[in-house]
Amino acid sequence: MDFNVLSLLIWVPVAGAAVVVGLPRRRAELVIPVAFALSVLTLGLAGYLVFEFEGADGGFQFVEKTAIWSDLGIDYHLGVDGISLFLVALTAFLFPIGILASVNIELRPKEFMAALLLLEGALIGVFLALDLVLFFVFFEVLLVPMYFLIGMWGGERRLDAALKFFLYTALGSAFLLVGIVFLSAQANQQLGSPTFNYLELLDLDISRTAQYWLFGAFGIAFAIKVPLFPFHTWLPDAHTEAPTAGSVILAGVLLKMGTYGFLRFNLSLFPEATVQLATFLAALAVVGIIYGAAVAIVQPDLKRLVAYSSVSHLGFVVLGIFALTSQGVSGGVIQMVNHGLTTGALFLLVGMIYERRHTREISAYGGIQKVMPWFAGFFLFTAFASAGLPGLNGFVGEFLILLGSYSRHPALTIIAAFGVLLAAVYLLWAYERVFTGEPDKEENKALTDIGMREIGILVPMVALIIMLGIYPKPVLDRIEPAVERVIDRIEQQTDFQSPLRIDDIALDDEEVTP
Amino acid sequence: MTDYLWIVIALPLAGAVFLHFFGQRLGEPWAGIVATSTIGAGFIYALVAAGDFFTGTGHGETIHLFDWIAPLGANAELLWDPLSAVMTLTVTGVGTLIHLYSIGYMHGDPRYGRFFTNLNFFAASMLILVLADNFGLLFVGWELVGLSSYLLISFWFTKPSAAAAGKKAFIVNRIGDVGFLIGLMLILANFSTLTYGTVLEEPARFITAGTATAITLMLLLGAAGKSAQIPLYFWLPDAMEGPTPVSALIHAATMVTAGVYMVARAASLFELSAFSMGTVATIGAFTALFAATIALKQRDIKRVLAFSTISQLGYMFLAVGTGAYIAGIFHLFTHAFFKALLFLGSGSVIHAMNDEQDMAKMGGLRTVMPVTHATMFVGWLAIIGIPPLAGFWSKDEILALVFGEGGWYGFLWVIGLVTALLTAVYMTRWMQLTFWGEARWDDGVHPHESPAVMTVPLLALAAGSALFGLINTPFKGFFQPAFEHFLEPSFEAIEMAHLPSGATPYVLAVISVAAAALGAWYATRRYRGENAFERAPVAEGRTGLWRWVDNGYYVDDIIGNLLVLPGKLVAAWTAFVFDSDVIDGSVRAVGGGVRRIGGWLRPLQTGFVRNYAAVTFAGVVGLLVWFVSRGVS
Amino acid sequence: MDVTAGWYLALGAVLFVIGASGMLLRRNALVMFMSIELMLNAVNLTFVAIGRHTGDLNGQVAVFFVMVVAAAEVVVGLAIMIAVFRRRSSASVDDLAVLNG
Amino acid sequence: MTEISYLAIGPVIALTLGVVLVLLVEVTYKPKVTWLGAIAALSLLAGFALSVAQWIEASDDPIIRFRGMLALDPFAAFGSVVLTVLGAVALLVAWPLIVIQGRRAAEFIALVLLSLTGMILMAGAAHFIMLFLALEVTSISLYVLAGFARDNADSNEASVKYFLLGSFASAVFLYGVALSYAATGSLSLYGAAEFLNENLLLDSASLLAGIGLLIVGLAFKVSAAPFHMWAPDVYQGAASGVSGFMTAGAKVAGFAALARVAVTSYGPYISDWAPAVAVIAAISVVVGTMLAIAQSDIKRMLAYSSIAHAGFILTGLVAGIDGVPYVWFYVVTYAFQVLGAFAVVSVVSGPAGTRSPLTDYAGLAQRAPVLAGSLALLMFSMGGIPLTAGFLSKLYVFREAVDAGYLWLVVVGAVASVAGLFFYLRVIVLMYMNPQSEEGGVGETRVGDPLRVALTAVAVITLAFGIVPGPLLDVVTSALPL
Repeated sequence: MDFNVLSLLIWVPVAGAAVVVGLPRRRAELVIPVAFALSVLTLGLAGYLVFEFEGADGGFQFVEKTAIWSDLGIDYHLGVDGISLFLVALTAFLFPIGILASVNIELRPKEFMAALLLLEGALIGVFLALDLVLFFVFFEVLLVPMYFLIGMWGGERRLDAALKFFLYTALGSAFLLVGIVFLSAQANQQLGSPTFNYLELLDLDISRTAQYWLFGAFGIAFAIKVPLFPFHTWLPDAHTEAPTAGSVILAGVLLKMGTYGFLRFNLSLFPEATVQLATFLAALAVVGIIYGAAVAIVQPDLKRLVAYSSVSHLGFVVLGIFALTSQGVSGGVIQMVNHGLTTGALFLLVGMIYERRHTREISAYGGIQKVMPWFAGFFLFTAFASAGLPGLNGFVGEFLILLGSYSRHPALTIIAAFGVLLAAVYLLWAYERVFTGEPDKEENKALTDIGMREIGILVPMVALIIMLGIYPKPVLDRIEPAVERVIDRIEQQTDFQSPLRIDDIALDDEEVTP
Repeated sequence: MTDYLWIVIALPLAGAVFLHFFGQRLGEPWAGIVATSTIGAGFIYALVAAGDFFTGTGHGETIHLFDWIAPLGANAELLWDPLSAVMTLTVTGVGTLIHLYSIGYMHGDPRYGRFFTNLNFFAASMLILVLADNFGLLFVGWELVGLSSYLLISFWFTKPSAAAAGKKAFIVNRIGDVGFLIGLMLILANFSTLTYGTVLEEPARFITAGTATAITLMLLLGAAGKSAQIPLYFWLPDAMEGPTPVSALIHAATMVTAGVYMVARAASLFELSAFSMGTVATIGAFTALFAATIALKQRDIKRVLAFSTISQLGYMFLAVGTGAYIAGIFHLFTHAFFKALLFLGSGSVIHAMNDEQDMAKMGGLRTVMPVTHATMFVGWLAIIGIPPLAGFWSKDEILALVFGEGGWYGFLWVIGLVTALLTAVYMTRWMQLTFWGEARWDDGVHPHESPAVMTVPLLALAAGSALFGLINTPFKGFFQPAFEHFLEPSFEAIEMAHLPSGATPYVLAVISVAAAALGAWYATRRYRGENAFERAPVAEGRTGLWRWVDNGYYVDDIIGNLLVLPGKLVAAWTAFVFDSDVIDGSVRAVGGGVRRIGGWLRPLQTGFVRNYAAVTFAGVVGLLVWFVSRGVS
Repeated sequence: MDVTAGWYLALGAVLFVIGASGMLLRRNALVMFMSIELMLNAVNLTFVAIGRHTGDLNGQVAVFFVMVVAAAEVVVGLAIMIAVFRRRSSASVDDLAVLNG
Repeated sequence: MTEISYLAIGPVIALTLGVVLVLLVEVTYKPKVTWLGAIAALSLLAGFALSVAQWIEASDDPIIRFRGMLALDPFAAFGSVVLTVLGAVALLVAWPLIVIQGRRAAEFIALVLLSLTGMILMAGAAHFIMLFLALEVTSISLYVLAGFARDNADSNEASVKYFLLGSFASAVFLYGVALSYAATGSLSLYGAAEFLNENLLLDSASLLAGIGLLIVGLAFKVSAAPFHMWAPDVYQGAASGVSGFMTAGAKVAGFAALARVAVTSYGPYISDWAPAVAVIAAISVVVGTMLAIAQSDIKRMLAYSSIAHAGFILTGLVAGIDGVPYVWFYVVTYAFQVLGAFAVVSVVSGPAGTRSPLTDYAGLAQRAPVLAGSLALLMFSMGGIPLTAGFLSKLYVFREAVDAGYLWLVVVGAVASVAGLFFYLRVIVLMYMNPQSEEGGVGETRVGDPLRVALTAVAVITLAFGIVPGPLLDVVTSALPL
């Protein structure tokens, strides 16, 4: 390590935001290129991180630690492991795309790009922070740019949506903050010195009851972020009203903070409570899977449909995490990335058609496959990826999750399996109504197919979707060790034994000679 | 040789990718030629690779390509054994002919290139399915063929009915796939891996009969979806919305047989549970009968064949459910030929009649389309089971083996026999209404024989339908059951059904041939003359029953009104009442409540100094009470 | 009977409460202000009593400061009220309720 | 005679001189108002310098001077440092108001300086009588400032209310002093502490009653519920240019006094008063937030939010001496934030105005980016969004309260702070996202240089201490009473 790549990942975009704001008013044409270049630079850093990452090591790497607010033992403490690695990569990947997707913003493009870059820095910070207060700071502060993104550049009902988004999530964070403070008070008593250091807090021994309360405090915050049924109603509004880039980031990365939080903090810090409550959360997740899908089926608004599909998909992630089996959790992690790609792509597509017709009503369309074959192709492809078609990324995650969860939550997992069916229902039905048949409306006949820029935006996502679907090995290999550590820890701390472990799977490639 | 087996998959896949980008630009006929040659090359390669099996010296082997989802033991590994060889050869062989035929059939279609893209993609997916070495990869092929079938059924997407049919096909298949998925969950939970090597070799090591029943029934659900068996058969008739070659390749010859293949492949699992076997056989038998009855009154030239396909698939399920795996696969093999032949023939007819599909407007085509008619004649004999054509050998072997099992299977044999009779009836009716009798063409329709590129495949398939039965006759010498010997290695560990001893097989053969002949004779007489196409097979009067048959027993309506509609209503209620009013409502209520409380408190701030002082004083008193009480105690 | 400090304290308390209640009940600004003066003097009485009781001078001294402050308050207070009632006839503070809620 | 320490009263002398000079110069020369400003600035500068000197001196050996009247300790020194700076910024904010006062400008400046003197003494008083005097000096000048706009009905009403209720509270406070005097036999804060440390009271009723009344008196000054009723009316009725100073100054001085009394004199009885303080804190937070949500005038909204913040600061006080540094941190940063917020108000609704409906702020972002930006920052900070001082303040006081075992209070505070976001965000919505931002919004937007300086200072403080609180924390952790 010759340079602090993690810090750069966080601060390059943040500094970038400052740069963008600092650009002279008359050189407005520079804004987008500069912002794009900076986000690409960040992506490059992320790429460096992925390639330098030591796959076999399940611990934290590239760790940076300097005491900042020392009086309370708050450190500037960063580190990356297999769980956060690809979330960081995903974030860095989605932002250049988001920027490219919003080149047509007329209202204050400068501020828009600055907000995006700030958001990127904060998001990456969330995934890298190893100090609870630092985590909370990033977790909370990114509400601000997101709030402005929705509130200033959103749709008709943007104000309510923005306010709802901010307050709802802030409410969760309030409990998270109390939990964090309480945890550090515990540390103060047990370790003699106050600390918010994740790694040190792991050594605390917390009474069972305290674990329940803390699990609850952290859990509410994350459950709202995920969002887990029944805390999901902020999501359709926010997703629907946000500008395209906003929705992409919101669905692609922001939601993952919740699942990531569950995995990083609840599972490791409160293993006892985790084991006890796993079934409950898995149940909520499954409700979310079916519920989100069912609601998505009848949505008249294309963007809302995709938003509710997120509820369903994130349910899979949570189910996998609380399966507490290495397959399930790894599936959950990789599914976070998958969902980021597929749903991100879906929002991009919806945004493209919205730019042309300025309506998201499904009923307003029909038969546009004839006038927009390329667009239709991309949409269908993404829809199938989202529906978990084998050979595409979505399948790998869902397959791991379902098969990994069954041995711990049989009944729930069987119900969850029907989510796969419903996904096909709402996506194909929507596709049928929007794309097939003869284009009857004049506006639809006049539509123009997507151009090179838009295809250029989509192709990288498609490429990744296929890559992750056919050859997920490099990703899985890096996720596994970190996940193993989490599970090991739970097993050490509690009497829980994971029903399915990689190591006792007989991977025999012997020939079948019947 | 087998090390490069992946080429068989890679060729059509590469073809698909290439055509996806250049197909449209390539245009006619080159796109078709490229597609055909890729799969044809695949066929040849497979033929060579299977060489050892022909000589009987070959043994199954696994080819590891790369890790896919290692934690589940689901890697990109191919299994090359006689069973997968047969399937590969069928898929590529019949596939090649149908590709060739399509070159002509799709002539003039604006999305000519796209069609061959999808066709090639389907071939690749199907090959993944049959060559997979673990249930994971099998499931990949399983779903991908579903996808390509979706794409091809709704190929003419501007036709709403076609789009709807494609969606229906995919979703119904997904229902089965959910079952399949649950089966895989059970497998992983019990075997900790999905590789055939562990799961299929003496599964008794890991699981009890009960677990086996659970697993196999779940897999069966998947198979029923893919192979259009009761209760998930009803997508297949609609699938006829697709171009005819698609119906021939996907919905007759290959994809729909995936279920049969899967059951045969997982034989060792099914063997563990007599109940599952019985279920498979029973479902098969009843589907065969049920579909056959519906076929009796269809007017659409292709829908007849669709129901006939369902019925024939029923035979195959009956076979594998009886333990007659090889017979089942054999019927799969022969059926691939004669059913593809019949479909392509009907395609040729539709082509000639300017896309007319109603048999009411056909008839008397024998004269104008001699080649087509000749080949159809062969196909007809083959399917109704007239010796020595292919259908006879395969179907009768099945019936004989079922009979041999006795007991409940005896009853299933009766059903099978009745179905054979009905098959003869509806297929004869089909021939009668299409090719024989007087012409009922619309004005301006001038039927003509199809071009060579279409008739050549017909002839080839006809030859296959005529001859390939001979490779598996129960006799000695030249007529030894070569097919059986070929497949045996794949089923060594399995205890198979046996032919009844002595002369019984021959007696049974005579009976079923008699049944077929009877049916054919009856149908030729009943469907001669005026308005034959409206006639019910047996005397009028009990029209009530026939209205039921006409409408396929109203299954679609029942499903539509009892499942889909309520489902949509529930979803709508959840979305627009529960979600928006109850859940979001409570959220909004909290927000609004907070504001309202503020509103309630405001009037307390009266603005009168006295009140302010009073509140302050109240606070004073409160504090004093607290402190003094602390102090006194 | 001899009058102990307790009596004075009690009297102080009573006066204080009377003043306070005057504050709560009366509407005339001047009267309210007078009741505040009453409260202050109740406190003075208490101070003196305690000082006398403990023989500590501080108590007595405090009273002078309180008186001075009270005087200052009177000055400012009356000034403010004049400023108000130049524009108003009545001296009732209930008229001063424009700011509320 | 070591009991005399001119350093201990240095800042007070400086400011008082300033007052006298301003008035004399005014009557003799009738100079341009700028000159008066210069004098005030000089005296504040001197006061600041002397306070710093106090700090340096006292941090080595804190002592009590003037026969137990004044403490010369880091606590007092820090208090006067903060207050002098606060006063300077406040004068900058109020400058437009001062200018339009014409010949009355001198009085205004004098009153501000005078109230500052009182506040500084409140922070340093070591004797109850001293404290009472300081309290009154502060309050009386604030009464007048509240009603300074004589011909404005709102101002009249405000000052009358403030005056009556304030005197009422002073009386209560004084009675508390008397009772505590009765129990401890000493009027010196430290004397009382000594007594309580040495003897165990058999019947602590009168003492505790005294403590209770003392708390009331000071809680009134910092406008903690239920002793807050006057605050909204007064802060609204006072001219926008000065309400900020009234809020901020009263908070700093009041909490300084409260903290010193609570932890020095009655430290031994923390188990008795801490619960009461906790309850007051909870009530303040809830009432302040709830009522702030219901406001449509930003001045009242800020007033109520200041009540809620008083509650948050009290949350830190329940931890006793451990909490004092964080009480300092919170009150100092908050004082500047609220000052800044009112500064923006004083521009939008005019320095002498008393009403400031939220609708004036619609689309402010287009019309006055600087104002909107600073107000947005302050709103986020008051709402407790990270990377602002507001967040860290809350974090610190919450942590102290949890350590002291007041988890319930922290939960209440945390939830309330979210509810609080509702109205802070509403201001931002109006300024930035208002649909009809182009037309709507009538507020004034010209920002004078003094104000620009003040706003910059406030913004810097809010952000700097929100990101690198270290320096300030080092100071406050040592700014403890003797």
